[in-house]
Amino acid sequence: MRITVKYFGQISEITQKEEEVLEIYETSIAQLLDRIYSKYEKLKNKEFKIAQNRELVDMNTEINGSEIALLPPFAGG
Amino acid sequence: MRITVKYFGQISEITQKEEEVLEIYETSIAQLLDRIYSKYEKLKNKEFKIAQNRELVDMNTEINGSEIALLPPFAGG
Amino acid sequence: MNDKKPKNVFKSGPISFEFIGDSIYKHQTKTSIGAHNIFLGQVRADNIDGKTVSAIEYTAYEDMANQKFHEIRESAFEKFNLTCMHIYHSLGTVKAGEICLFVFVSSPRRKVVFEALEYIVEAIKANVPVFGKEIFEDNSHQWKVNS
Amino acid sequence: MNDKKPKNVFKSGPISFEFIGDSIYKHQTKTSIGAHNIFLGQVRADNIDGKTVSAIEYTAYEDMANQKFHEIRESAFEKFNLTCMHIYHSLGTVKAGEICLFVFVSSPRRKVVFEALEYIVEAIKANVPVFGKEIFEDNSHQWKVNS
Repeated sequence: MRITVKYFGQISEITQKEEEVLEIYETSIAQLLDRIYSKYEKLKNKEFKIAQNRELVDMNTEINGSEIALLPPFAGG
Repeated sequence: MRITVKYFGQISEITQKEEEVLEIYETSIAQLLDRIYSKYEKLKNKEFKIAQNRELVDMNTEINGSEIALLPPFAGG
Repeated sequence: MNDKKPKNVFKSGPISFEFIGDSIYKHQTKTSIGAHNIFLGQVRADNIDGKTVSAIEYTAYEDMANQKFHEIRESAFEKFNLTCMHIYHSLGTVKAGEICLFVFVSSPRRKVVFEALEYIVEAIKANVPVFGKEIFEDNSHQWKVNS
Repeated sequence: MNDKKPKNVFKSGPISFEFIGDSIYKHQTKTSIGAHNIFLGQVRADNIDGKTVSAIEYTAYEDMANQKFHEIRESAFEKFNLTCMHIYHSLGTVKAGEICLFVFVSSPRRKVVFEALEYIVEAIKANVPVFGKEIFEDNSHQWKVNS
């Protein structure tokens, strides 16, 4: 399955990119995160939430969307 | 003692004046009010508060100020 | 900001949107401020027994009112960590749709401005001797009472 | 007022005082309104470890953010008897002293606008994916976190 992973704010400072397309076999968010951590080790020290198709999800959520986003703490307003 | 009595809003519609100077012998607000009621009978049906020298007072207050005001319900804002 | 003498809060006629915009602009130099909260009272074209309010004519016991505004101001500065506070109220005729009350508070933090603004507006409504004559389209009138 | 599709809440750069004044002016035709309440977020020149914030650079997950703004809007209209609601947020650079958030609610009655405005501002702070890079005068930076 092909998904787009989006990185924002201080997360994108570490990944050095705002998004990338990944071909994945992982079925849960937790599994996908393991893969992302192995690519960008420094992310392990960062706080972020995860959205799937623009809705916040937790680690056990199954991947069924095409867009996963890593969202650092919000700072609106 | 000489005092100025001020009338506002719907009170001044009844008294037909915004203020008047009265020579008084009354010593309490209640006594003064009796005199004012006898002059302007329609005031008996009206709701108002009383201020002496710009501070709200009650009926039993002694008159020691030079300015008494009859204040109908507030409508600021 | 926190001066000790009552100042004149009243403005003749409606409070213009240019005046409000300008007040906001003037706070750009105050860079410790993080949050502004503004209350605007607008004259409603209320329909009462089939007649529509076209304007309110405001009068006040001005000396006492300015003193009360001053007390509200002092007590709000004591209660809340405010950087600035401004209050303006109309006297005279304000048409339906126009602004008659402008209260503006500013603070480093947002929680403070919400509390402070509501406190100030409620205190104005309850304690300041301002009177409003609601003028209907047929030129009859009734006296407004705050609820 | 209560349209059903998310609209774009973002504006490039600071929100100008002319824009705010103009928004107020436009409500003069809505004569059922008795009370407006406006929240403005202003960028603070915070001093952090001896360095002063000169600007915040805002970015957002725009699609999700506009959807969240839309949900906040819908839920506020459901909870409160509001006549109008407007929300604008900056993207890009906003200097210290400039406005980055403008929330504007209007209702026939004042109690409603106080509750509604605080609800909306808190929901924005908590739920909308907007990110802020605080730029110091020496061009170093840190990432802002809402408290």
